[in-house]
Amino acid sequence: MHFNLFVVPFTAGMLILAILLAVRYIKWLSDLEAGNRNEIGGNLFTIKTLYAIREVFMESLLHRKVFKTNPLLGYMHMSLAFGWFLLIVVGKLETFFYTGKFANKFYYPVFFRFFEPTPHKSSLLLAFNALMDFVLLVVLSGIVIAILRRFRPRIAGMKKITKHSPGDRLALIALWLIFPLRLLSESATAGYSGNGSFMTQSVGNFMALFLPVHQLAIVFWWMYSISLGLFMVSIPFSRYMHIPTEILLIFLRNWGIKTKDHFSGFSEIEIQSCSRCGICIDTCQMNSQGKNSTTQMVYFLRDYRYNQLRPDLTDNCLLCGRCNEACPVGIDLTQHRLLQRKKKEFEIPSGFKYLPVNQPVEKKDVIYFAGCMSHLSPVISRSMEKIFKTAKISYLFLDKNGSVCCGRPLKISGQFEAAQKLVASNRQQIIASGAKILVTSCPICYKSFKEDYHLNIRVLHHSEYLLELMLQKKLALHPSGKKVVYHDPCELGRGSDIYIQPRMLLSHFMELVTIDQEKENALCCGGSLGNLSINPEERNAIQMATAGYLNSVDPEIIATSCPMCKKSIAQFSATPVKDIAELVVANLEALSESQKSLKHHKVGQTIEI
Amino acid sequence: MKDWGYSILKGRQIDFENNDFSIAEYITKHEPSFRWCIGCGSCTATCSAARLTDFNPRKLKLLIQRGEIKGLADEIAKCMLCGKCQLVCPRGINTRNVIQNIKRALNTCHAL
Amino acid sequence: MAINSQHIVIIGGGPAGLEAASCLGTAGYRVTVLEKEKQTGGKLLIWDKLFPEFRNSDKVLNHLSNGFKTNPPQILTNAEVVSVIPENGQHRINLSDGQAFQADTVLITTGFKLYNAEKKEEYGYQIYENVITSFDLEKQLKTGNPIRIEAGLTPRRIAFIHCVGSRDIKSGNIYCSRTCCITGVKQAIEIKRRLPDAEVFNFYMDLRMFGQNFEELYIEAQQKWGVTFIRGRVSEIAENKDNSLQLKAEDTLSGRPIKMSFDLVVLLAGMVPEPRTVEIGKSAALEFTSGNFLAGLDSHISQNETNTPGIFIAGTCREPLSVAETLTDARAATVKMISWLRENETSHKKSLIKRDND
Amino acid sequence: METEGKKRVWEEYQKEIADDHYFYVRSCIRQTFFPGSETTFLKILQNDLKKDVFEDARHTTCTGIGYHTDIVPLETTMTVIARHFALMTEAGYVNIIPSCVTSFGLYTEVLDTWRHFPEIEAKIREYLWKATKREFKVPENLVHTSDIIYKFRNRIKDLSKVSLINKKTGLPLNVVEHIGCHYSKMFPQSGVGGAEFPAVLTGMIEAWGGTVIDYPERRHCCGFGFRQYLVKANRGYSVSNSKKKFESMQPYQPDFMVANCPGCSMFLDRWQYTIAEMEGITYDSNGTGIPVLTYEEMAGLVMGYSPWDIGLQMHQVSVEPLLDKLGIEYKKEDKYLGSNGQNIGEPQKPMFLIV
Repeated sequence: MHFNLFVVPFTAGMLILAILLAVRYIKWLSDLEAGNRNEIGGNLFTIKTLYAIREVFMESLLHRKVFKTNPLLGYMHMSLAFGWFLLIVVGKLETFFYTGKFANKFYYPVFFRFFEPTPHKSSLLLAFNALMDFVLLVVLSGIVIAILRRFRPRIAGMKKITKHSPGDRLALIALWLIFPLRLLSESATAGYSGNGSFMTQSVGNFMALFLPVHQLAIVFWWMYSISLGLFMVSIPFSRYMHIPTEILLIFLRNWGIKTKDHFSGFSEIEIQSCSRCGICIDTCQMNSQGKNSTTQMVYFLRDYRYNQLRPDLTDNCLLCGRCNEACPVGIDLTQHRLLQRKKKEFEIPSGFKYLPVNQPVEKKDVIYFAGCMSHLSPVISRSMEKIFKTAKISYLFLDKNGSVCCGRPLKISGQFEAAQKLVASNRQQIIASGAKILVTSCPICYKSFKEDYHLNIRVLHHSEYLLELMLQKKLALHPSGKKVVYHDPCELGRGSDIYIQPRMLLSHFMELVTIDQEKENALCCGGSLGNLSINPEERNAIQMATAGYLNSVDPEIIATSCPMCKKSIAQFSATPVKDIAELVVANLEALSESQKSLKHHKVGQTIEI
Repeated sequence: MKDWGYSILKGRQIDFENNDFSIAEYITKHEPSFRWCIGCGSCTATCSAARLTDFNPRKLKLLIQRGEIKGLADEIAKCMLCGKCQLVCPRGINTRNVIQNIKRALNTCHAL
Repeated sequence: MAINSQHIVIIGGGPAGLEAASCLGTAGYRVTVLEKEKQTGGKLLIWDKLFPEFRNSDKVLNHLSNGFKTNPPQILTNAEVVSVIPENGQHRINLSDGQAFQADTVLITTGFKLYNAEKKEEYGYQIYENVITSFDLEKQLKTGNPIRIEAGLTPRRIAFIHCVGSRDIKSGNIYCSRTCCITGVKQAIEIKRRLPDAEVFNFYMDLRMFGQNFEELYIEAQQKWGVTFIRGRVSEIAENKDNSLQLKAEDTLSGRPIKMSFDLVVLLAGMVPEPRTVEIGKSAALEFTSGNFLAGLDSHISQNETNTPGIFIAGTCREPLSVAETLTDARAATVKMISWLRENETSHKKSLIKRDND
Repeated sequence: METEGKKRVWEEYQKEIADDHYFYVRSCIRQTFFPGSETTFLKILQNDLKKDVFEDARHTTCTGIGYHTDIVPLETTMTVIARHFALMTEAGYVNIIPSCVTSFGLYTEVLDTWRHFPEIEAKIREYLWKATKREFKVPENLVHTSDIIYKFRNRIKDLSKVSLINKKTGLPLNVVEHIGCHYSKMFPQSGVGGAEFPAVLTGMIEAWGGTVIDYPERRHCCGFGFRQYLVKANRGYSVSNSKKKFESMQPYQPDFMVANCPGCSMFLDRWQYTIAEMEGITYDSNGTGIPVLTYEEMAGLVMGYSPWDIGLQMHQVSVEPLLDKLGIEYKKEDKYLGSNGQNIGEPQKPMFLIV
């Protein structure tokens, strides 16, 4: 009993899926870095696991992040994921209460209404019946949105929507068919047996008016089962692999695992967790401003999954990190782009024999490293020198006569070994100086010093350092009332989480105005060294758009704290673009000017910078 | 072999007909801006590596285009990829990608 | 119909001459144009397309011939001027066939002559079949036939050599002919348009892209058409066994001598003064520039006047100019001429009145 | 190649060549390298063309080698040359014909200097007087001996017994002509045909039935260049220059080379041996190298002189293949017989170059 041939496709599908998943999970977990496994062991029976469960519920089922991006889009995902989840859970409960025992054939709940055509008497079961109908209705509503959205993305607030591979399309269609078919089969059955509830029964009765529902039912059940089976089998070969994988990802991530400088089993899991929702397409400035909608992470990960990754797809990315912030699955996308750039062919570490070794360095507590780019905007280092002087700080200008590159530009173009040579050279100098504080004006250097140099001294970007000096009353800054907007450099903001310090500093002596896309969502200036193959037109488009955006709040001054950003924005900005250090110096000088002619000033008069 | 006390020299002349342009072609294909150079030399002037060693990106690019690629790998390895050249180039050449593609080319066209 | 009795003779029916003629005609003067060839239009007749926008030279020729709606000038072709002699406040213009004209004022627009590239023996013009000048190429382009070398084959690699007979003390011309650089770029692009698979190389000393959209065209040549520019003056050309040409130059930017073979070499020959211009100038006791062009009175404020009152100069007979510049120069000259004629007329009248009073 | 254009160039560079009464000045080095050449020249002019050629045993080097290697100051050189002029004047001659291109170049240079700076000429006259109590008139006509042969090329053709044609095929021989740098590169007006397309050897070759090869490196120096050759460490430069020329002419399969400069003919001949021994290369098809003649030797062969009388046995690259092509009879065993009929001994055989 409780068997009909049509259950075979579904059952087979489930089995195949189960096997394939098992195989993959084992492979990935065995590819984890040694350290990772210990971490898992250490964290398995901690609160972190509960956090993970909560996150799975919130993200994988409710899709909280997607809701944030767009409520309708969120509802769509939720209705499908959570709805389906409920169908399974509630369906299982239903059979439990019906049969009184928990163990049943696993396909039994799925085709429950086929196997149990006689209408329920108990109010509990009737309630379940109604609940199941309701959930199905919710899911179907999600499907409707999904289908509409496919043809009119803006419905779900998306400008561009992912272009899918044929495999994905097949899976998608299977998925779309499942629930309508479920509706039809259950309705047909209800049509002759009356075991349906408010939706299925009414649809069933309607069908019965002009259709031989008794004969049709079995056909629909077959199609339902086939579409289920088809979908199950397609999962491992389509983007829907993200459903099982993401759950695994969430656990591992909560246990403290991330993708570092090596590609590991975890990286593989991350990549497989991409649902290709396409949210990263809109957030990417290469698309929104550079008019290039082929290079986004969703395509990068897709091509990677099908091993057809082209160099330009790896190279043509600003590494600005905006997609990281937007990704609902929370994949460290830029890190993956970076790891794919890592290629032996580029590594010629032998080239740096000329670098200074063990040169005597003056002993100082504070050293300043301007960075290559700052040398092309000398106003920044000049300002810093003045500030050191004013604050009476004895320091060493380590790269006064030009820098040895910090190594990050090499690293972000995939040359980790070569980069290490530069790191070693600079590191030796820094340590030799015996400094306790290293100040740099370049966010690129800053990130590199922080992450790759393993210095046990304080590393500060000048925006942090200037704030400190001010708070220590070593710099007397006076309100000028000028309206300023601050541009977050990628490497400093999203790259190193320095959002507050520059703002605190600026707001102390200027009128800092906010702008929609700032901090985590700040735009990239377009100058990024991260993108290797961007062409001049695309670059200019991004620079122009960002400059335009910052001007849109019509500030008197655009402030930033990166020589590269300064250059890129200034190119296309009507408003003067100043480094934070310049503004400090201007303020100090205005002050000293005013002190010279103090008697002419009334008390409380603000000083113009 | 008897010692002549002198030997036949290979000239310094660029023998265009018998030179190897595979690298140049590869780069031009993958980074067309490689062609746009007018040899102004601002890249070399600003180059972080050129400050410390005998390295001349302008000349390097030129020799590649003339098919003179002997010792290219050793030369290109001196680049720190810091990107200053890209900021100063008046013709908007994507210099860092040129360097990157020189390295790719060295691998795909040659094992130099 | 002339409303003014004063007579102006223009020597030379090229772009400058015709443009001036139409301006003066419109201003109501009686103008005679003396053209030594059997047809007016000068070098424009040879030229196919004009830089920088590849406009067809006929367009300019039409403009010039359409300038004569009102009060057309008298145009004499096959009229070879030998001398211009100042004669009691007027000028006597003598032709080789014995004819003579009286004019109140004369405008010399005798143009330039192409530098004889044979003089640069090391380039073997007229010795190696496949060494030609920019003029020869332009003529070939004008026919519209596909570009072929002597053997009837399609050239695979073509070289342009800049500054042939310009900026070269050995050829006696230290001045810059100005228009060859952009001509080289223009013709290089035209070759790439017709033979996309051909390689084109330009050997230059400096590229002087002085005019509007010239630099843009140079960039286009590099970026869109893939023309290669090598900085270095070609020292010598020799012929290979297969009649291709071996060039030697220094690739100055790499500091290395370079040797290359080409199927076709185009010499961008410079501008030199017409020998006849020199004769005429001497006959009228005019002054000359160091390059033996006719010298203006002042290099800034009066380039079209000469040291002989009543004789004016315009166009490439006074310095190398592009077509556009030539036309502008011609128009400028006419303004100076008209004001000169007015003054003389009045001073002439004054003297008459004065005599009456005596 | 459009010879019309070439002719136009040649017409621009016609020089006046006196047609009799020559004061002959020998070359220092040729008498040891190719001693037959100058004798042959004198024989042809005096016996065959019945010209008056006078030479003075007291004449010395022109110091060219010393001068060009910077060990003899210009004044000394000028004074020595002034002395040659004095010998000429004393002998009652006005036409001077140096057999050496270096001397010819130097004489030309000196006369040109004096033309521009008469005060120097005056000073030199003073030096010469102080040193030797001699006085001189500047020559009325200074030409190189190859100019003389060029002038009489058609007379020689009339008297010739052999023409530069391959007896077997009946086709003209392919001849590479090489002009000494100092012949016309310094003073193009002083060379027949100028510097770019000198006609002096071309004229002879074409007059005597051969065809001239115009190969890309035609203009290139043979590599002698005094400093380059005389300093052993520098000889690499010298041989590399010759090599460049050989590589460039090889595709044209020349039957022989002819040069009008002592150094050139010497080096084009000897370096073929050196290159063969160093790199195992020759530039002909059968490993014997490309024969090199001086223009006098070429004239001698055309006039039907015995190859051994005009000193062809002194060549490093054996001339026999050429003689066979020309169909000239010769006795192998006579090759190394001296004028006294005794065998003067054979040179050692090279390792690679076939002789």
